[in-house]
Parts: sequence; structure tokens; C-alpha cells
Amino acid sequence: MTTRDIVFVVVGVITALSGLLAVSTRHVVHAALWLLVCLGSLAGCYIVLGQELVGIVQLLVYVGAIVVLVLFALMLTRAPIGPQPDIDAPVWQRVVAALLGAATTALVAAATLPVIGQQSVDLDTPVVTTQQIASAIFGTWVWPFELLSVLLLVALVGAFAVSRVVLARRSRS
Amino acid sequence: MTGNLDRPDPDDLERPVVDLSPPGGAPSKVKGGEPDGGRGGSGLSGILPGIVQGLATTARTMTRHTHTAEYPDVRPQLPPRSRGVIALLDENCTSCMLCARECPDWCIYIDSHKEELPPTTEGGRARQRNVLDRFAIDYSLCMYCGICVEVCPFDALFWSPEFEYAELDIHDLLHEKPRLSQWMATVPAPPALDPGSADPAEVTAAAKPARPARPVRGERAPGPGRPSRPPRADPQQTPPVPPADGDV
Amino acid sequence: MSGLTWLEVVLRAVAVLAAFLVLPLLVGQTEHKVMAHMQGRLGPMYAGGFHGWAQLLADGIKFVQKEDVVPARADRSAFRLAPGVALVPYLVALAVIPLAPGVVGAKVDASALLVLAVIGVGIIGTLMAGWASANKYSLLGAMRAAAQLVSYELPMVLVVASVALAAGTLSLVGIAQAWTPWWLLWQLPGALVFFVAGLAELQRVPFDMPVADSEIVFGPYTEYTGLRFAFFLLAEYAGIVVMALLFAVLFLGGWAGPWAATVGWLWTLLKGLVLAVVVIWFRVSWPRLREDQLQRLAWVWLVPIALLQLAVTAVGVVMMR
Amino acid sequence: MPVDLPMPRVGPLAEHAPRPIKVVLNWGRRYSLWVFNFGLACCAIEFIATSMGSHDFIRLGVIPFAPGPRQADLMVVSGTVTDKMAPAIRRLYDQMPEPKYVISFGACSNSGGPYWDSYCVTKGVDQIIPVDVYVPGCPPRPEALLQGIIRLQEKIAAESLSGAALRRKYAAHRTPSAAELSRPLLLDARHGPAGQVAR
Repeated sequence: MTTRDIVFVVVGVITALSGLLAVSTRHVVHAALWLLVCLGSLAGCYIVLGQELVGIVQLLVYVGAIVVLVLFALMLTRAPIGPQPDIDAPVWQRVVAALLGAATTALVAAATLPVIGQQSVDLDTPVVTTQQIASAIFGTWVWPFELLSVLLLVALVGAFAVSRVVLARRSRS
Repeated sequence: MTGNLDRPDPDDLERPVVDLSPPGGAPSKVKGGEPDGGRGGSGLSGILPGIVQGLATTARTMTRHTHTAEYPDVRPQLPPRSRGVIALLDENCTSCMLCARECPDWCIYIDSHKEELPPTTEGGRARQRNVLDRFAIDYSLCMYCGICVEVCPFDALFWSPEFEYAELDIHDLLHEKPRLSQWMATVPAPPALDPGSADPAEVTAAAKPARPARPVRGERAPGPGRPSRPPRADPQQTPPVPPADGDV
Repeated sequence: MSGLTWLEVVLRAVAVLAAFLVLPLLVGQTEHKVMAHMQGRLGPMYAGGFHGWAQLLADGIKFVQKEDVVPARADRSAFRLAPGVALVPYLVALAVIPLAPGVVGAKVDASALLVLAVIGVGIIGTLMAGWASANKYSLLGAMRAAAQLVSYELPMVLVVASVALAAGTLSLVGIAQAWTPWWLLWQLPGALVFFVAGLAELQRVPFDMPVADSEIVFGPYTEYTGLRFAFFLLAEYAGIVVMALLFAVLFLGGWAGPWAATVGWLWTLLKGLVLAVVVIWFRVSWPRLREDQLQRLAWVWLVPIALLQLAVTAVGVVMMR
Repeated sequence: MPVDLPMPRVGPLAEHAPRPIKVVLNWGRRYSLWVFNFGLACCAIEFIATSMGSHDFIRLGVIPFAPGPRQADLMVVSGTVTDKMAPAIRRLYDQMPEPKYVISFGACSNSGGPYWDSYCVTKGVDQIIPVDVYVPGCPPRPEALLQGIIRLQEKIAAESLSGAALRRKYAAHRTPSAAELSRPLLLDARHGPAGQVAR
């Protein structure tokens, strides 16, 4: 077991635990903060596995932007300090969610556990560099990439249009 | 305070006039710090947008000398007649209580007792005199109006510019007689009178020729009237000289 | 990273930590003195004897002794953690910013992207502080900070992308090595956008609405005392250091200058210091913007300029190839 | 609503440090007095004059940066303390973290000053909070404030922080709460506010 293995296990456990806490805590903002830890340590997982760029992009997009937006939105809702019983899920929902989560975990484990140890990658000499990722995105996968960009653009224009419609209606009334 | 009629210094009078030209004789075109923000100004201020002018002003200030008075290291230049602390010349105090009664804050405490002075001549009447036991000013209460200094008929209270008597305990702000007397050393000389002003009353009085010796008891003129004044040089023809710049 | 011995790693970490503790203090002291003289004052003169050089040391020693107050209604854990969350990202950012080709805490392939990513994480600390303080002013300040960050992250990433495009690499060392004086003109709009967006991310004047003391006391830091407050202050000044050095490396060629081979790191530091002084200069000279003016500036001016810069850079790269 | 405040404590470092370290700690507190101006009347103008370019008390390490009480070390009460303002002063003072200092600036906050017989003026801010330095004057000169600050710095340099010292400091002041200082303006609450009674 190398240092890298130990670090990976630690980061992975942190990711899993924080993910669990994110869905089980009764404080709304704490849930967002645990999600932050989860996404951040996921970036750590990527970096431990030698995928620097993916890890950094994960940090930039999810931690730096999406969780900030989530927190921002939560603060707009006057999220109180302390547990919120009125938005708490009832027991049966919790049980169902736990069952579903356990089932998904089992499914993923059943698919991935058998392949452990079959193939190993030498991480000390990085195979995938930033340039390779770039050429993959803008070469092989350029059409899906562009399609996704257009999708996001449409969503953006749509959001803009919706807000304009609301504003116009308000100014007319 | 008769000898201390406060006539404003001509330099003092000119100081409040706002001098708009920048110090150092810089051309008045460069007006980076003008409040109009460059809108409608002339010259340089009309060209540069306001935010650049702001930068220029601060940068120019940085190149100049600061005008900070470094107080603990450099003695401050206090203006004349600064009201720092009130000093007591206790030899002059007759315990008349005028200051204590006029004080709006009632922050002057006076205790005194009467003392009998033995007659100076054989068979004369013994005289009574007030002896000052305690004279204290509570500077935690004093509002520095100076009324006590003004009303004192015997010039026992004076303004001193000293201000360094902040205390850790409020009881120490009650200055008793010894401490008030110590401040006397810091009282500045009264400012010089303007050229051409009337002589102070004390000087005129001192300059008068001495009275003639008292007549012997038996020769005294009958009647209750005061002894006639020493002859003046024709008082009818030279009216009293009004003050030079007439402060009425 | 694999070629480093443990000793070297430790040494580099210590060096980065030292820089992290010293450079912000240097900027803070410069701010004290520059601001004072720009206002016709002298600034600190007594702490430490010579021209108050130890003013910030005295501040630090005082902060250590202060009572650590946590408001009764606050969310204790988030309240206590927030200063650390605000501070650590700048430490990481400082670790990957090169002063010279060899003088860098940690060599990372996509260091430009990493710096942007961790700076974006720093705002979480402010958000946590604002929410956990149980104070309306703190919450308002945190919301302002978040709104500001969300708006200014985008133009910043876009102009950094433009520079990376021009250099053909995401590594800060590579970008600075690819720099030529011609970039001063070519990347000028991008540089301006980066500087303005950086100021806004640092919440410095004229974009200091999150801590506007005349409106919301001290924004997210209203309830913080002692050492935790000092951490926030340190984060602010470390932020200035990071932004100034990043600007120097991205747009001013970092160590480019006479005798770059030997004293290159000095050139980077010098350029960074000049930029920090400019940041201070702005603080002294300009009033605060309004929140809506800030958003307008971001979306109406900075984002279009950044997009235009990206297009111009792309055309330039293709033409020159 | 009186609030029971816990007795403030000093950190373990300040309590148990050996003598040389205490000297350093005192030096830090001495030259880093972030000041919180409680300007209530004309004395506040003199305070502002002291903070401006021609006197500049930042030279002494008195930094007028703290917008709120939480970051402040020194509170300068400059001006007339009214009974209505007194609870606010006490509340803000209580929000300052230990170790904290107070300068009472001017006759009004020393002892009521010209308003010594007013029905609504607190006769000295030291009736509600412990004061370290009293600066006399009405209003005092800016230099007088500087001298008061220097007195305070000398006091800080000589003092020894400890929990016992804090308890002594509050021995006379911790008993009445801020809210007890205010009194109802209307004796009879049934009639509602004064304006409604008149109608």
C-alpha cells in the first residue's frame, strides 16, 4: 500500500461521509456546506488519481460557483440557524431514500468491485495531460461539446427571456 | 482684567478669510481637489474625468510635506489666550466667593476663615481679614467659560495654556490650592497692547503724582467731603482721551 | 512533484508559509504609510520605533490576546470555521504563483486555472461568516459578497482564458515565459478587466460594498473578534498579494526585465508591489460604488470586453501562427 | 430585559505568561488601540480633529478603523451622555472584547459638565462603564486627547492582565444591567403614548 493509496482512501472516506451528512443533516445551510466538502474532496480524489485538470475544473465549477449559488439562494430564503422542522422529511421518505441509496451503492459496488486489481495504471508518469484532454474535447468530442454549449446557451437565453417577460408584465400592471 | 482689553491682532483678523489659492503659489488652474468634480470647470479640470482627478489629487498630496503636528515630540503651537487650565495666585485671593458664585458649573470650592489682625498702632482697632483655607477647582466639571477669571476683582485667577493633566482617577481632576498655584508658573505674560491704545488703568494710576502728605489731625478742613484731589493740569480744558480705536 | 524529496517539500512549504505571513504584512504597512501620506498625515510612528514599522506586529500581538466572542445565537461551528475557509485558499494560491521559473512553491500543470479555482473557494468563508453570525448586517454583507463574486468571476476567467490562449498553456510559468512586450498592447483590455474584476473579488474600494461600514457596519465580519477577525484581515491582504502577483505574472511578464536570469524573482515582487500600491491608491482616492452600479459595470462592460478580448486573442493567435 | 453577562476572561496566554512575554503582550496592546468613537456632542468634533491630518493619532497606534465594537480596543466617549443614551453605551461597551479601555473625553462625559443639574444627563459615563482615563476640557484640545492616550499607553505598559484584575475592574460596575438604567417615560402605561393622551 503506497502513500497514494492511503491518501486516496482518506479522501474517499471524507467524500462519502460528507455526502452522507449532506443528505442527513437537518440544517439547510449545513447541508450545503457538507455538499461543499463532498465536492471539494471529490476534486481531491481526482487530483490523487493524477487528473489535475479535472480536479481543478471540479473545484472551479462546483465549489467555486455552484455551491456559492446554492448558498446564495439559501440565504435569500432566510434560512434560519438551527434545525428546521417544517421542511424536514417525514420518516417514510427517509427510509425510502436510505433504501434507494443503499441499493444504488450496492449496484455500483457490484459493478466495480469485481474489476479491482485487474488492471493497473502507472500514475507516477502521467499519461493524460492537459493538452491531451484539450485535444480530446476539441477534436474527438467536439460535436457533443458544441451541442452542450448550445443547450446551455438556450437555457441562458430562456432564463433571460422569462425574466424580461415578468418584468414587462409588472411594468404594464 | 482692565489692563488686558482683548484687541484682536490684525493678523488674526485676516486669518478667517478663506484663501482659495493653493499654498506654494501653484497656478490656480490645477484644481484637482475641487468639489465640482470637474464638471464645467475650466482648464485641466474640464478635461480629466473626475476619477482621474481624484487620483491626481492624492498623488500630489503624497509628494508634499505633511502638516502633522507631532505633539508628544514637538511642543504644540497653541494660539494666544488658549484656555488650558486656570491658575490661582492665592496671595491675591480675598475669599470673596465671587468666582464660586458666578461659576455656572459650581465647580469652585472655597473655604476660608476670618482672622484678627492685631492693630498696627497702639490703641488702634483690630482688623479682620479672610484667610483662604481651601481653593479647589473640579476640572472634571469645569466648562472653561472663564467667568471666574473675568469676575475676580483682585486678579487672583489666570488662564494658563497647559492642557496636560488627563488623569487615571477622576478624583485627581479636583485641583487643590497647591496644584492650582503651581500652574501660575505657566501663565504667559499678557499680550502687548496695540500701539496707540490708552494706557492701562494701573499704569495711569501709578504714573500719578503722589498725594500730598496728610494734614495733621487738627488742621483738617471741616466737613465730611473727601480731601481734594491733587491739582491737575487744568482738567476743564483737556477732556479725557478716548481709547485709540474706541471699542464701544 | 514526484522528483522532490521530503526535505525539499517541507522547505518549500515553510517558504510559502513565510511569504504568506510576511508579504501581506508588508502590503498592510505600505497601505498604512501610503494612505497616510496621500491624506497629508504621517501614519504610524511609534510602534517599533522607526516610523512605526512594527504597527502590524503590535496589531497581531493584540489580536492574540483578545477575547474570542461567539454570539449566543450564532451557528458556532460554521462561525469558528469561516476564517480558516477564507484564509487557506489564498495560501494555496500563493503556493503555485511563480516568482521566477524555479522559484515556485509547487509546480502545477494548470496553475492559472488552479489559482482562479481556489480564489473562488475563498468566498465561501465570507458566506459562512455572514450566515453563521446571526446578524442581519453580516447576512446582507455576505449576500453582497456572493453577488459580487458571481458577477466578477466570469470576466476574470474569460480574460485569463485569453492570456492562456495567447500563450498556448495553462501554466503560469509558461504564460510568463511566452510573454512579450507586445502583449502590453494586445492584452491591454483584458488586463484592465482583470484588474477591475480582481479589485471586486477582493472587495476593495471602490467595490467594498460587502463591508460598507456606513451601511452594514462591517458586513460579514461584524461579529468577529480577536484572532478570527485577524484571519479575515490577513486573508484580505493575502488576497491583494495574490492578485497583484497574478497580474504581474499574467500581464506584465512576471520576471521579465534586465538580468532576469538572476534577479527575476525580484522583478516579479517589484511589479506586484507597484500593483498593490495602485490598489491602495484607488482606496484612498475613490468613493464606494453602489451595488447596482457594480452589477451594471460587470455585465454591461466587463463581460463584453472580456469576450471581445478573447476573440481578438484568438484571431491574433491564428494570424501569427 | 436585563441580561446576565458572563464575567469576561483573559486568554490563558495572558494569564500565565512569564514576565518577559507579558512585556511583549503589553507592548502589542499599547500600540494597537483600535478606537471606537462614541461621539455624542461637540467633543466628537475635537475627536475627529485629532484623527485628521494635523494631529493624526494613528501615529500613536490609535487606529480609527473599527466600524463596530467587536473589533475595537478603546472606546472614546466624547460628549454628553444622556440617560437615554446610557443603555446604548453600556451595551456597545459590553460587546467589545476584553481587554478593552475607555477614555472619557470632555467635561460632559467626565461628570456631566455644564449639564450637571440637568434631569436627563448622566453625571459621568463612569457611572455605567469603567473609565481608564479622564481627559478634562470643554471640549479638550486635540493635544489633550493625545496626552490622554499617552497616559493610557503608560498604564497599559505597566498593567498585568489577569482574571482577578478583570473582576476587580468590574466589581463596581457589573451589578446594574444596561436595561436598568432606562426608565419608562410614562408612568401609566394604560394611557398609551403621550400623543394619544392629548387627543
